[in-house]
Amino acid sequence: GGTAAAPGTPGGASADAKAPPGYLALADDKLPAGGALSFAVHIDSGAATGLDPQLADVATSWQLMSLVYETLVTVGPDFAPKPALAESWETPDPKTYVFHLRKGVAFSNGRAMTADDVVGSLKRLLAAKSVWRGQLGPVEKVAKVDAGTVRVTLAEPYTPFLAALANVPAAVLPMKEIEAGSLDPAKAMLGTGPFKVQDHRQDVSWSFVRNEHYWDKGKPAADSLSVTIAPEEAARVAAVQNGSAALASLGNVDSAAMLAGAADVKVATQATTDFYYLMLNSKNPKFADPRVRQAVNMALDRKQIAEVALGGQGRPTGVTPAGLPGACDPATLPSATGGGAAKAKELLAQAGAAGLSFTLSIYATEPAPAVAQVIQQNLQQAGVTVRIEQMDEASWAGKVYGKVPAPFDSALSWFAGYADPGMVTTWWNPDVAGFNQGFMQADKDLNALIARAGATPAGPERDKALAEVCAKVDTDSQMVPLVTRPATIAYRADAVSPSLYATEGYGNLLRLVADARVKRG
Amino acid sequence: MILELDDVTVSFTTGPPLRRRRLDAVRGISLAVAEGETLGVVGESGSGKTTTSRVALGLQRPTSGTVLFDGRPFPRRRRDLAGRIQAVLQHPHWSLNPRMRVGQSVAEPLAVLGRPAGSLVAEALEQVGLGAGFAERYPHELSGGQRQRVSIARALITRPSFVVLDEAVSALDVSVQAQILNLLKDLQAEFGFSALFISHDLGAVRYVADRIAVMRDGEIVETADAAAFYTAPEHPYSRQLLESL
Amino acid sequence: MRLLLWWGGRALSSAVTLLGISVLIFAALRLMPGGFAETILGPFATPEQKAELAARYGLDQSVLAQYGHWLAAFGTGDFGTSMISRQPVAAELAARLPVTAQLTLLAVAAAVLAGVPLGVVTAVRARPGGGGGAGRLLSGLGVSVPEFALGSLVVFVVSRYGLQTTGYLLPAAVLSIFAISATARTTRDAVLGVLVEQHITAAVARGETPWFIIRHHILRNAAGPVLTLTATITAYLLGGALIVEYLFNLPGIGSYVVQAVGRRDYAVVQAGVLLAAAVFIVMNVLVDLLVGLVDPRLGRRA
Amino acid sequence: MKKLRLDPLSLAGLACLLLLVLPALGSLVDAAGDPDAIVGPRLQPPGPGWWLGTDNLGRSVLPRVMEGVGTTLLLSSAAVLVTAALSAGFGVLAGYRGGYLNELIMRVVEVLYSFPAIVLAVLVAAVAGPGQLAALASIVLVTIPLMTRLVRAAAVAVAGRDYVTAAVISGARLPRVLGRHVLPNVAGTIAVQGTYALSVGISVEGGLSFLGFGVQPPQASLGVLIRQGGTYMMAAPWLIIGPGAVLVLAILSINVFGDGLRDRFEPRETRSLV
Amino acid sequence: MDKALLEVDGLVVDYGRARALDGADLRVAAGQTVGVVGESGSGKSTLGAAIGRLLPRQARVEAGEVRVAGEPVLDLRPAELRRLRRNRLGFVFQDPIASLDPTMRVGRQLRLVLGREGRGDVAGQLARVGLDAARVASAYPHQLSGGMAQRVAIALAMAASPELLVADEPTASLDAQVREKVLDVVFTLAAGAGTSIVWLSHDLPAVARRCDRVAVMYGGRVVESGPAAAVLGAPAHPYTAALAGSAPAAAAPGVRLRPVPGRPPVLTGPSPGCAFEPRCPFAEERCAVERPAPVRVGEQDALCHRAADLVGELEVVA
Ligand SMILES: Nc1ncnc2c1ncn2[C@@H]1O[C@H](COP(=O)(O)OP(=O)(O)OP(=O)(O)O)[C@@H](O)[C@H]1O
Ligand SMILES: Nc1ncnc2c1ncn2[C@@H]1O[C@H](COP(=O)(O)OP(=O)(O)OP(=O)(O)O)[C@@H](O)[C@H]1O
Ligand SMILES: [Mg+2]
Ligand SMILES: [Mg+2]
Repeated sequence: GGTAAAPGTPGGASADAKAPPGYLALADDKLPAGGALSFAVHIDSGAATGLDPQLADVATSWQLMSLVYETLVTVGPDFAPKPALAESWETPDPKTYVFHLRKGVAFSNGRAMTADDVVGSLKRLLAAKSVWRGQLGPVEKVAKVDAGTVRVTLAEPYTPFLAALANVPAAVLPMKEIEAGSLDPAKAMLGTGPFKVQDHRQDVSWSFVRNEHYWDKGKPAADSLSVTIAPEEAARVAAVQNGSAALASLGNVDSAAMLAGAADVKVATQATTDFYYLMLNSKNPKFADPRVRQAVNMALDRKQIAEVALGGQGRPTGVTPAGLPGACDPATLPSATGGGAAKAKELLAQAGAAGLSFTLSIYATEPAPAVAQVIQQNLQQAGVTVRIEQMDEASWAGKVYGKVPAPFDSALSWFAGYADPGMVTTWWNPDVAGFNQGFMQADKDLNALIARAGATPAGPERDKALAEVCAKVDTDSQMVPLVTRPATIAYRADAVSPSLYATEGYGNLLRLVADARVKRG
Repeated sequence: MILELDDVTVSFTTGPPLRRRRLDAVRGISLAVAEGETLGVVGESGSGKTTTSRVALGLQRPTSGTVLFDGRPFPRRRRDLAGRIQAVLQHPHWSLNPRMRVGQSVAEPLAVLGRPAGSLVAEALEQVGLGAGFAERYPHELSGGQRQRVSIARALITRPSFVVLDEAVSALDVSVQAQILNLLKDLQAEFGFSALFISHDLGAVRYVADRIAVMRDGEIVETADAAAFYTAPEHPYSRQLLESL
Repeated sequence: MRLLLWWGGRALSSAVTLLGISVLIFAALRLMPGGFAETILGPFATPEQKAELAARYGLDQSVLAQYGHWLAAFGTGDFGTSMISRQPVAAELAARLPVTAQLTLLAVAAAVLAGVPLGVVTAVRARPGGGGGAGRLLSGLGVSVPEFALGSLVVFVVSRYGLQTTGYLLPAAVLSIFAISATARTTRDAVLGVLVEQHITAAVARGETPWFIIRHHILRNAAGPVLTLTATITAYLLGGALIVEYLFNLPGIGSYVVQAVGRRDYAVVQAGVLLAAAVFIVMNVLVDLLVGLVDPRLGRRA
Repeated sequence: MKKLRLDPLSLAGLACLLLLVLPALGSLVDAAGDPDAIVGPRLQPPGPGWWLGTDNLGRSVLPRVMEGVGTTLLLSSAAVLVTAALSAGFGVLAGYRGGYLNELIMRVVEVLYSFPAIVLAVLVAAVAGPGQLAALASIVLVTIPLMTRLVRAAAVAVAGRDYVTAAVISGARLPRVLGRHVLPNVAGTIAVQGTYALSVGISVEGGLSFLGFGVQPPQASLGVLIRQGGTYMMAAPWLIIGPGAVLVLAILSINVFGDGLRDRFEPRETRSLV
Repeated sequence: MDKALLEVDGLVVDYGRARALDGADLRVAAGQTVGVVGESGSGKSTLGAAIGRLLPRQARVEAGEVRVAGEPVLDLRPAELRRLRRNRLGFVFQDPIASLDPTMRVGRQLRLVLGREGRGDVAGQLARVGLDAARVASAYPHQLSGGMAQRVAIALAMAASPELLVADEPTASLDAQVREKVLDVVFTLAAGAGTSIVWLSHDLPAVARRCDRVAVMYGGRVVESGPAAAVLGAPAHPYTAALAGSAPAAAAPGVRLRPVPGRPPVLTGPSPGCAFEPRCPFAEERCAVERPAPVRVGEQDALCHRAADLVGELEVVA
């Protein structure tokens, strides 16, 4: 059947044919500005830390906060750092970054942004007990040079620095207001971004209006943006179908086929650097022997996982996210070339673990169960029995991250892949990551390799270093990278002309909303 | 004495939750039934006959006064009296389980005792003038009188030592009534059980009762030997009753 | 005086029940796997962050002390603060109640208006060839289509034709299908029980029309179970029509509480559960009262 | 003579039910194929090799539906049996005994009802592991209050009947009185409410599986299949038609059969109103 | 013979496993009061129900006819049947409380019936049956005594001034004094309205006192009918004689009661001969094989082959 073939097509992204490379769609700037946009997304920002962007650690929060907050630099469609609040920067030496601040930038309350805000924000972030603090790297000093210049000094060279700076937690906050106590960033948002918050009902909706003081004149194109939180996929599908939302984030990899007949609805699949990984608890006797872990890794068919569980929208990856410049080629990894199920059986026999059976703990959100079931089928080929244990996210998190040592056999989850291939590798160092100390053995060699890749400047040298990290992670097989995680977006071509990157690193669907044009009539 | 009621009062609270009233269904009554004796209880509707019988059966705890069965208060566990007390209750319409066949209903007292029914059920049905074929019927397939006879068969099947018969023959035609009353007399002669025979029908009471208690408005106004009662009633109400005979 | 006493007794037993429920839910929440910390702060949270959060919401105290504080606050009308939105739970519940209430009202009204007649007809026509079979099939069909299937279908098809799925009519319709069938079936059972009674025969013997007998004699006599069912359905729905709320993206009580369970947002779950319990208890009292009014025999027993 | 005489409609219901369940229990499931095996491309329409099409993982739908019928009916009927047993027990006891016992039981039922099924499912999952037990417990919780209340109300009416009193006088113990006299006379209510509970149970099972507390993958249940099929309604309608039809048929026949049972438990004849 | 208000001719009614009526004949003239007596299970209630076509569903009319004022009750269409019941028939059942709607105050129930008729007031109707109107009207049935409830039921049945009142043991559960009061009410009201009465009863003396005629049923047939005094005083059928002789009230103290020996028949089909034959002291051979036809003896009609022979032989033992 014709419909059935569609979801299998890789990059089924029926994107704009006219979109330039790197883009799924590009807003038509010939359309008049103004008008109201309405989006539907599946989840609200929901951290106990409130709306403070520096403490936010989930992509959904970043996405909403990015409408209000901006960073010094941002990333382009090719992941290259791009000016944002910093008009330009220079790197006199690998350990020093000098940022020249953009002129005419003001917070949405009308107060102009100063170098003090920038310095204060970065210092606040460095002092914060937040995840992103670790991603920023070995920052030693942040200093104001003059009213328009800020200098950051690193203790050692750290290649992902700019990429880390390009994400929402590194946003510039109105430090004057915060210090004066007139703004509690956990409770309200005040930034330099294109929109400001008009109303928010937790888990129900957001409404944004344009920031009249926005520095990039002509943006945002739309006057207002309302975001409905609709946890149920069917509700979001319905919203784009009947036009009550102009754009919606979707979870089903087959959405393109589902919406194939709906008039004026376009479905785009955005590649991301996020990827699924399998945790094999090496503090659990079942997986203490590296050969057992390697065997499991070897028996996995990443192609099939991508094809079947993700409808061909994902792709196999090593620890450096596939799709990022400089990432390693997963096809060359030992697990891929090792000999598959047959070799896995052999290894298991050697390790005295023939007839291995273990439990795979997952949470219920699709496509995790689908991925798990393909893994189960894969491992059956190698004579391994997998029992899938599905639970709610809280129980799952409690089981996986709650205790040291962790009481599970294996578990499935995903990481955001960020914008630099080296960033996510930090999580493979339990001493830095922290959360995986319950189920992962630290490996000094690997840690050294990760550090070296971080410090090596971009280039073939670094690619080689990253490839070594990839291989080492693969043989170690404690947290086993699987496939990248696609994001699906549906929008009404008759209601909106959006801009979308082809690949996204920070899970930010709303990244280019300021460009989106409202179609009317 | 198989049954002794001494100064028994039973009060009910009635009415909806908001307008509760207290009502004495029987007030300070005393009576005794000797072994092998039949005590007839007559009296107008609502005079407390059924309530008295419920006290005698141990179904109703008196508000005050004492009840002795066989010289002892009613045991906590009814089970201990199983098979020794039986009753034919007033309303034939509700006295049989509509989901049980007649045979099962009649056999139940035996089943409670764990005794095999054998041919007893058929015999009991024959005795009350119903063929053994009735055992297969459901209560709704019976006429009013047939239903009442099934209750009687059920009450007598264990050969109890004490039986309460509350309007047991009121739905029967005279001929069947006679048959049943004869049966009672015969069984009494054979097994010597005691009975509390409640009825509106003074004729029937005269036939089976050794002594008679007259109730009115919750009280016993007269107790007398049957012969004496029918020839020379003492209480004016008793005389009034006898006039309508 | 007696009135006061009766209400007093009922209120007291309800209060004790609620207290019991509060203890249970409090304990259950704390026994649930996956603490607030992992859930709310996420995997990357540092121990310091966890400690800080615990201190902020008093979660570092003993469970007993927590319960005491919570109960004391609850007594003053303070239902606590959501750990997610940092908003008072009471305000959020109040904002969501109208949504749930409207849904419930519509669905229950439909259930009664359509279910009772269907049940009466299927009962009165129960004899072979009476046409009750069609009604039985119909009411059977209603309970056999699960809410989530019917809901998905409706949402998808309706929106496919560009029609809005907002408003309460559509979701209430989805909810009511099941409720109608349930009402119809319970009514049928109750009416069949009444039909065998002698006063119905007496009415027939007086030459009353079937419609007259149904209206004046059968409906009142069959009201007990039907009212109980209606009250239970109402209480269920007021406690949140979870699936329909999700499918139609209605911000009602159900999705709020379930989401809170998922995030171990204790104050929200506690308040939500107690609210649902209170509704259920109040409905029960109401039904007992109503049934007593409609059928004085039952009132006497209550 | 213990012949169960039912009307044709109810018999049809029973036959239909047996037709659905028997293959699921027998070895026919195996003949239809491994329900978990990936046998072909994803989302294929019905064809040779996959008579009801393939699902989003390329598994044949037919064996999954057959497995699903078994899982769902087994799970829901087990849950409803538990509910019926508890409701019948509690309801009959509360209705017959009245007084404080009645108060206590009814309050306990209120407490049970007020406890959210989801919380219970998570708790049970924590103790016994996620899966059918958690689903079962939740279904029981959701269905128990209504049934208990209705059974109790029916039992109150029966408790006052003279045949119950007669049994008590005969010395029958509580279990006998309840079992032989009260219970059979409220069986109609239990039959009707039981089939209703079964429908609720299947619905709850689907909902729970959706939230991740029910049947664990890859095991199929009708709830899971329909839930998933629903998201592919347009692209792959066969995913929902098969299990959906089976589910509707199953509950419908259970209901029709339940009504028949109810009428059967009522030996008295209703009179015509004309 | 004067014009009959009720004619039952050869009525045969089967309940699956039993034959309740086996060719019953009954004739009631306008204004007449007829007592129907007979052995328990002889088919009295079935006959009474058949008059209003109120038989339970499993009952099947195999043969025969019921005519009320000339209208064939068993063949009427529903609307006509209802009209007939409303205008011409009234029923009073044995269990008075069960025949009132338990959920409705008495006054309201009466008003429903009267409202339909558009005449009479509730208080008047209640006063007519000798009740304290104010108190009873606001009471629920379960708050009434049996006697009061039965009078309410009578008021309901008589509200429409029916031409024929069928009362099925209306006083069986009442004590002697109340019974007399209730019967007084019924018969006075009927006399006033010119209503005929079919009174199904076990109470032979009361029937003898109050009714114009008596019909005696046995085995699903009316075996004897005629003027009350004649039937009960000088029976023409052996069964009538036996019945009248077994009344306990009539027995002297200490004398054993004389029930009719043997057991009543349970018919499953037509009785081949006389159903009383096995128990009849006067039976001859043909009684077992030949169904008796009505014989006129004195003022009575009797279904007995030997009725003529037995004149003067049957006596009531009193
Ligand atoms: N359970 C009860 N609750 C309240 N009042 C009751 C109850 N049982 C009996 N009564 C009242 O007690 C009084 C005596 O009733 P009882 O049934 O003993 O009379 P009875 O002599 O048997 O009358 P009848 O001849 O009509 O059967 C009546 O006024 C009755 O209404
Ligand atoms: N629903 C029924 N199903 C089967 N048989 C029945 C049914 N109703 C009555 N019978 C039988 O029909 C016969 C006549 O019953 P009916 O009720 O007319 O007797 P009756 O003369 O009124 O007796 P009673 O004086 O005991 O009330 C009886 O033998 C009875 O067993
Ligand atoms: Mg009495
Ligand atoms: Mg009768």
